[in-house]
Amino acid sequence: MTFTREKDFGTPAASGEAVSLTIDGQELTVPAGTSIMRAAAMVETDIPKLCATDSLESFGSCRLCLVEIEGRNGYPASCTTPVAPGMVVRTETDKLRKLRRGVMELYISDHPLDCLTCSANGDCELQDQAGAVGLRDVRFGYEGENHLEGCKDESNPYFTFDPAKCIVCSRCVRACDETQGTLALTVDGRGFASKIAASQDEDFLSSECVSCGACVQACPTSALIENTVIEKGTPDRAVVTTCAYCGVGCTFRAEMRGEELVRMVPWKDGKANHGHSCVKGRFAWGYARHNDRIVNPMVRGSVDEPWREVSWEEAIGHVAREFRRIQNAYGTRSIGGITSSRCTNEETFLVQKLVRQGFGNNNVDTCARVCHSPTGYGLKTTFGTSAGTQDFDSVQHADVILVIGANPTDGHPVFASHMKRRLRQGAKLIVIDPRRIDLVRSPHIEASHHLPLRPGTNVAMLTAMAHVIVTEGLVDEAYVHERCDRDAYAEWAEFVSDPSRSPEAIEELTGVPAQEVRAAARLYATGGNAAIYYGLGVTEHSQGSSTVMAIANLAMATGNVGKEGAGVNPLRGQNNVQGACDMGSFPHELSGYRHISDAETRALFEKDWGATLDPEPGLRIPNMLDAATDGTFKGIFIQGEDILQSDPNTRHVAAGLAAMECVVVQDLFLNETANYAHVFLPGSTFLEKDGTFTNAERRIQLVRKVMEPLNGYADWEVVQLVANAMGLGWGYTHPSQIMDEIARLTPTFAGVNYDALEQRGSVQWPMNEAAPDGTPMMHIDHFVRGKGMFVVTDYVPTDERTGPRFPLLLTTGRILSQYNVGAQTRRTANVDWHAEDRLEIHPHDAENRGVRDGDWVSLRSRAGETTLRAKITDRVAPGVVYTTFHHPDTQANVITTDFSDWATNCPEYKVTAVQVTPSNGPSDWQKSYRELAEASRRIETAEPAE
Amino acid sequence: MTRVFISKDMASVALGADAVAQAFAKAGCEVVRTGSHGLFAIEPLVEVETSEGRVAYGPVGPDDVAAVLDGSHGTRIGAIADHPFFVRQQRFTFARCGVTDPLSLSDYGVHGGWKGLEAATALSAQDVVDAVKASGLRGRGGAGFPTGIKWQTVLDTPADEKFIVCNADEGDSGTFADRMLMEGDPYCLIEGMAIAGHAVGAGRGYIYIRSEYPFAIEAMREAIARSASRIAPFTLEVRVGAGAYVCGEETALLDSIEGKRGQVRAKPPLPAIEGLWGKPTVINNVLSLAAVPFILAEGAQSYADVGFGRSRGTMPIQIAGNVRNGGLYEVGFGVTLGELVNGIGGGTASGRPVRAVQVGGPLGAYFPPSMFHLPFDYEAFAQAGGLIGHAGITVFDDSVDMAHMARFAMEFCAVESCGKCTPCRIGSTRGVELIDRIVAKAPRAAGALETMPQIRNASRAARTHDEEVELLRDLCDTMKHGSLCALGGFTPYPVLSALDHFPEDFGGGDALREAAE
Amino acid sequence: MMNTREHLIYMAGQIFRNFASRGEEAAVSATAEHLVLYWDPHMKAQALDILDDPEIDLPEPVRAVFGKLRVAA
Amino acid sequence: MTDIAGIQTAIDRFMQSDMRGALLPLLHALQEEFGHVDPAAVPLIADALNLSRAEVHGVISFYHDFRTEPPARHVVKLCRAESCQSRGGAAIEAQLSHQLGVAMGHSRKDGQVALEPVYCLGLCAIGPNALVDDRPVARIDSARVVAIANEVEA
Repeated sequence: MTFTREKDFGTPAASGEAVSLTIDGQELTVPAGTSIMRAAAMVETDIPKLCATDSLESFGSCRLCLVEIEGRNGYPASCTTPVAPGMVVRTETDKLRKLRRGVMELYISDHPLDCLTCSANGDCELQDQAGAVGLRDVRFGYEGENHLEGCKDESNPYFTFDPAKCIVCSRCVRACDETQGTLALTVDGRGFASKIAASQDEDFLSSECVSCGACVQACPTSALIENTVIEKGTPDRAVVTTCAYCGVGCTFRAEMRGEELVRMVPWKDGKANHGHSCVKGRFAWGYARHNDRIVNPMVRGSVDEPWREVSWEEAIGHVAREFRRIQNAYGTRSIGGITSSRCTNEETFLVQKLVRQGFGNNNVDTCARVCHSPTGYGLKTTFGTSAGTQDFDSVQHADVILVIGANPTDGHPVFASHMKRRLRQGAKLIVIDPRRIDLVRSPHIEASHHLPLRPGTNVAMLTAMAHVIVTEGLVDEAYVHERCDRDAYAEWAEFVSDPSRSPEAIEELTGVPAQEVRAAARLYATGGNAAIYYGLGVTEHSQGSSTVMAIANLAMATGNVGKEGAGVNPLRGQNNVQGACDMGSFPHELSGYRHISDAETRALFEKDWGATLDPEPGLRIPNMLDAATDGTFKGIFIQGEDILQSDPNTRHVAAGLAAMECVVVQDLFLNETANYAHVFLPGSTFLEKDGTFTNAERRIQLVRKVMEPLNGYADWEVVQLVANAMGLGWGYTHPSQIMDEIARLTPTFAGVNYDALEQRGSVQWPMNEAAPDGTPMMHIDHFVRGKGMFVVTDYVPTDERTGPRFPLLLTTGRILSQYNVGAQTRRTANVDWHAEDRLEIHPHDAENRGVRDGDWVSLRSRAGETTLRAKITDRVAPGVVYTTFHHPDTQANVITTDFSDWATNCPEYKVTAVQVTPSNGPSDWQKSYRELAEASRRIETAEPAE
Repeated sequence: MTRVFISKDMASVALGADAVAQAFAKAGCEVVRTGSHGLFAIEPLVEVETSEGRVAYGPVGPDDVAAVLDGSHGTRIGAIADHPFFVRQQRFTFARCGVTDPLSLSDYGVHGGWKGLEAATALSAQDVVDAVKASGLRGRGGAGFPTGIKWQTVLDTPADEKFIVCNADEGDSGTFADRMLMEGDPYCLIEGMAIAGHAVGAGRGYIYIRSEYPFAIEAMREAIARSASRIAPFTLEVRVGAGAYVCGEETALLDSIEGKRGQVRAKPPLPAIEGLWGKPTVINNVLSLAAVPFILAEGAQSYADVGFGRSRGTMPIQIAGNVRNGGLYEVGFGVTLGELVNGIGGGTASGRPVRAVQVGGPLGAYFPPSMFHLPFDYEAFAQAGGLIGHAGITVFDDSVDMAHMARFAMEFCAVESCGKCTPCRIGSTRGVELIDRIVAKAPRAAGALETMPQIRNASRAARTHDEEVELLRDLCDTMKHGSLCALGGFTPYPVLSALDHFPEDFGGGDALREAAE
Repeated sequence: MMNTREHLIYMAGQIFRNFASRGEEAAVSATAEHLVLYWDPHMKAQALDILDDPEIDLPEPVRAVFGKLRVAA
Repeated sequence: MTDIAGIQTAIDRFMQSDMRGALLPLLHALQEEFGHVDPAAVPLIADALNLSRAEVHGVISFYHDFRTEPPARHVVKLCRAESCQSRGGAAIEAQLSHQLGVAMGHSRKDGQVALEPVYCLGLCAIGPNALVDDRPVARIDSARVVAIANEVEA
């Protein structure tokens, strides 16, 4: 692919009825509401412009796009003038050329004349337009008042603002307002003195800017430009690919200069992101070439030895021999594998295939176990499909948005921006979260109701809302009657109607005033299209599956499934967590969520794979670790996961890993889990391979290789090497063949193939004969399972209880600039925003303990103890503390317990009884762990020292 | 106890009316503070109530109490209506101004107040809009757009809420009619807005007053408070500007009320369809809204009967600047410029010959006396390369330097530009620099840049005077046709009219050549 | 920290509690069904071992669930 | 030192009125009470009205009325617009600037007086005009310049 800029139509698309007009003698028909500028661009007439770009509403400030319209006075701006029937427009006349040159002459009279040395040379709209309007001379000269002495702002690690290059078109300001919704930029002053300013005319880093990059993207000159472009030069080719961070699944153009990545630019045609991005996907890709990358396979006899670099042949042979040895010694079911939600669908599919076909058991699990496994269980039980019901765009039709246990502005920032746009348009918002997340109140956004419930009481809260809806007659009876299982509904309605489940009855339990709960329930039930968005604050509880089902119950009862602007929408944590689940990564089911006990499904695979499959479910991750400590589980292949840091009760994980005889870790870096590994297989980044990711809206998108893998192999190739060393005889030469196999074996993927993805950009499963174009929205006329199934969700409190020793409740979450265990983001300048995890504690609780802001505190639970620094804030309620878990030093999971979701064993990260006390520094465990980690990461150099 | 009437108009106060009022009060008189009749040469004006009616004296100082009270004061005018300045006026809008206590609801009622609103509420919304259409009333803010048509659009646009906004951001130099009306007859404006609310289905109105008008702000606030029950359920609120001339542009004004930077919005959408907070909004000037009670009370025809061509009704013309009889003169359209300046205005205050008259504020053209035959009419002024604007005329005597005034027009545009569009934002500053070069007879020499070998397109020669003037005309053309709103778009009017009618002030070719040698 | 057997007993009990509102008998069946669907063979075998171990004081519902599991096996 | 608590109190008091589009009125109220809008007030204003700090800053910096530093003890606002110019305004400006010892658009170093431009007070037939500490003064001539200067020295 060569480097071409994306076409810019100048103003956003419109969707009115057809209007015919004439532009420069050419007749055309466009939707009403289309600007003259866009209409002209559609017939390849590019009217000069600077302040207009099709990602932003028209503004009309640059005055380059003036046109003449028959029968109208003056020279209207084509960007702000909509087409009208029969309109006759001229875009090129002598008068217009003169006016445009006059405007451009003014621009250039206040602009540095250093095009040749400017980092945007050749990629600058001002430069292009000066040429387009035929500017030859600036008669005003360059001695007048100007802005050429403005100081560069280099505070942001990723981009530079050079006011001297700024033409004050406000595209950056508007991008921050309209696209991102942070409103961190403004124009300072007015008239000639107007200048772009961040917050109160401060540097970008200390301003409200969240570094999403929208302003940089919008800037037509090099006033706002990526530092990498300054350093490396403008790109010469571009490859469209999919982001490897969160479950939003943004599409980017990886813009390259030779083999070097220059920048990641959000792609306008990306169906999930529509040209928007966040600080992670846009900028935090430097880890891909970080010095910490391990590029050679390594082996060691035991974990107290240093690593020894070996050839791929030796490493792969070692793995195959060890696994077979263990199986011979301890039985077929003594080994297993963990697939990665960060790897492609194809890679994930191959890992579970390796386990099922090669290991001969079903001991495969995935990190969805620790995040969204309850979503799979809950939505499958109620609706019939383990996935969200809508596409992201659906939010633009929502009238009421209920966010529970999710923090989209940090966890799913690009979707949050779309949601915030809808909220600014007037949709109502309900937030159910123990913590006052940004959505509760941030500029121009304010939740109608924030229910700051006590962690662990989701089910009681949702059931109380159901109580209100049922007892106040707010149920959509017709919908329920037609679409849902009536007996189940009747049983459920009776259950929730019991006075013991009223908001008043649970007020003391949840800590939320009953009237607020009632008001929120009424709003949800009667406010129009109501959509629920939820995250790990729902699933990571001992009642995670119940909560998911309680959510589904609410949506069904109010008729909010199967239409635009409604639905039940899990916000997936990792880029391919949906895909990993779809691909059969769970120990009890094959791809497409078909239980392993189903003989017909097994037969399909057995025939295709030429192997007999174990009909019994395999072990889940926590059970693998249990079995390891019991001595029955001895070997594991872990691709792209860091279970030691990400899974609960670190000591238990460590003990399990330590008890195994062959731990194989495939990763980019020597992660924490690798401290217990015997074989390390270097992994490849998403930039180094082809494949697909599936985002939270079931959207399958292509990941395209933009550079050669540093280690020589894509991850799927490494899995194939292992498989073949174990005698499986795989012969894939391209991931598309793996997708063909997935499609062949998975009815919901039957129509998916790389050609279709290339053509359409992306598709949403199910895609098959019944849904040849894929399925943006599910359950439209009927539920996948037939009738919607109401499920009684009794509130069963967690056994994790506060008491005198552990009086506070710890809940955990993520922050915008960091991602999961931080393996990637910690290796980028994103640490400038978040260099350490901190414990958020309410001023009242802090004062009681003599803790001041920034103090080291000890955080102790029944499982363990760690230390970190405190941040005093009333974002958390009294009695609740909160931390992120992005840094291994924090060891937040030393604290978390063994308690987990009753149905899926998803760990109860969100509720841990703790005590907080002042402390002087890291705990003993942290110290000894650090020593162990350092020792474990020794690599024997090839040339021994003299 | 003798009743005397003394204006508390800001102009009267600036001329010492407060001290005069105090003196009369001290002398035991009952002092009624009114608005101003509008002739400042006779302010502070005192009217003494007598059995023959009010007898006016002016100007009067605090030491003149006794002489006024015994009728011996030398500035005795008699009945104010008989004064030559007032005798030919047609006071439709300003009928009460100077006569009544502005805040007295009973005064307002006695003098015909609320008749328009009563008439309007007895009619359907459409009938009210029709009446306004039939009156021929055109927006008095400057653009002269038919008010009834604007109202019709708002009436026809369905919405859950609509607004009436009064543009009282009267920033043009040489204009003060809005201020005088708000200070002198605030209920008239309130009544007009209430009628507008009824006519289009709006429940709330805002009056946006510039902060430079503290008296008007206070008067309107008090009047709104006192008349709240009279206009209910319609409600009104005063919003105060903050030193931004551009907020007189209607869309900038709306943004300012919304609490934003007062930047001009691109149109469409029209405010009548998407105005304040995106809702259909009538936005009219003070004088437009204040004309409405008369139209409803007396009938559209009695308003339409007065006027000239397509300009119907009366126009409160403000005669200002270097003029003997400066003040407010309400009369039907059609009076000539010369009559206003020399006849009514009485020529310059300085006694020197009139050299130029600027009509329509800082964005209006300068006219030489040779064009005094122009009738006061929207179309006639437009044809002559000017505009009536808010009907302020500023008189200059022969000491004026018209190149300086052209420069000032650019400077004012630079000071007040909102900065959104390029022609206004950069053009005004370049205009100042350019006129400076022209009047300094120092045309631009080729700079360091043009003389660099790699710069091959630019002229290396110094520019001639004619080239600089041509550039100024080009700049004016760019600003006029390229600007987003009237600020940048009309600034060329004073500049070009000065250049056209007074070229000698910009330095002739001969003088320039000499300077260059 | 629980050992594996304690953990299995705990898990079975927890699942039962979440089905308990259906009534004892239905809850036992649902729990047993759940174990059949989601527990690996070794876990199931351990459950049966637990059932047979007189040393273990098994909560009544869990005993019923494991008993059902034996029938299913 | 900035009186953050005082500003917050003033904001809280203002917020009781529940006004739509309240930013300008709030800024006016704060300037009325404190003489200026301290930059330290911006986060409080932004929080009260649920705006970004950038928005508030943008608005403050747009409108010439709003000052971010305490004003001089006396402020003379002299009209510079055309009507006053036609009546000798430029000469009066020069005289006033000389008498007050401060350039147009500036505060005197001792903080006693500031001379600020204003563009029209609507007293256009009786110029040159000024607002001396918000009191209108018309027909300013040399004698009035001296009187104004004396007044603001007090």
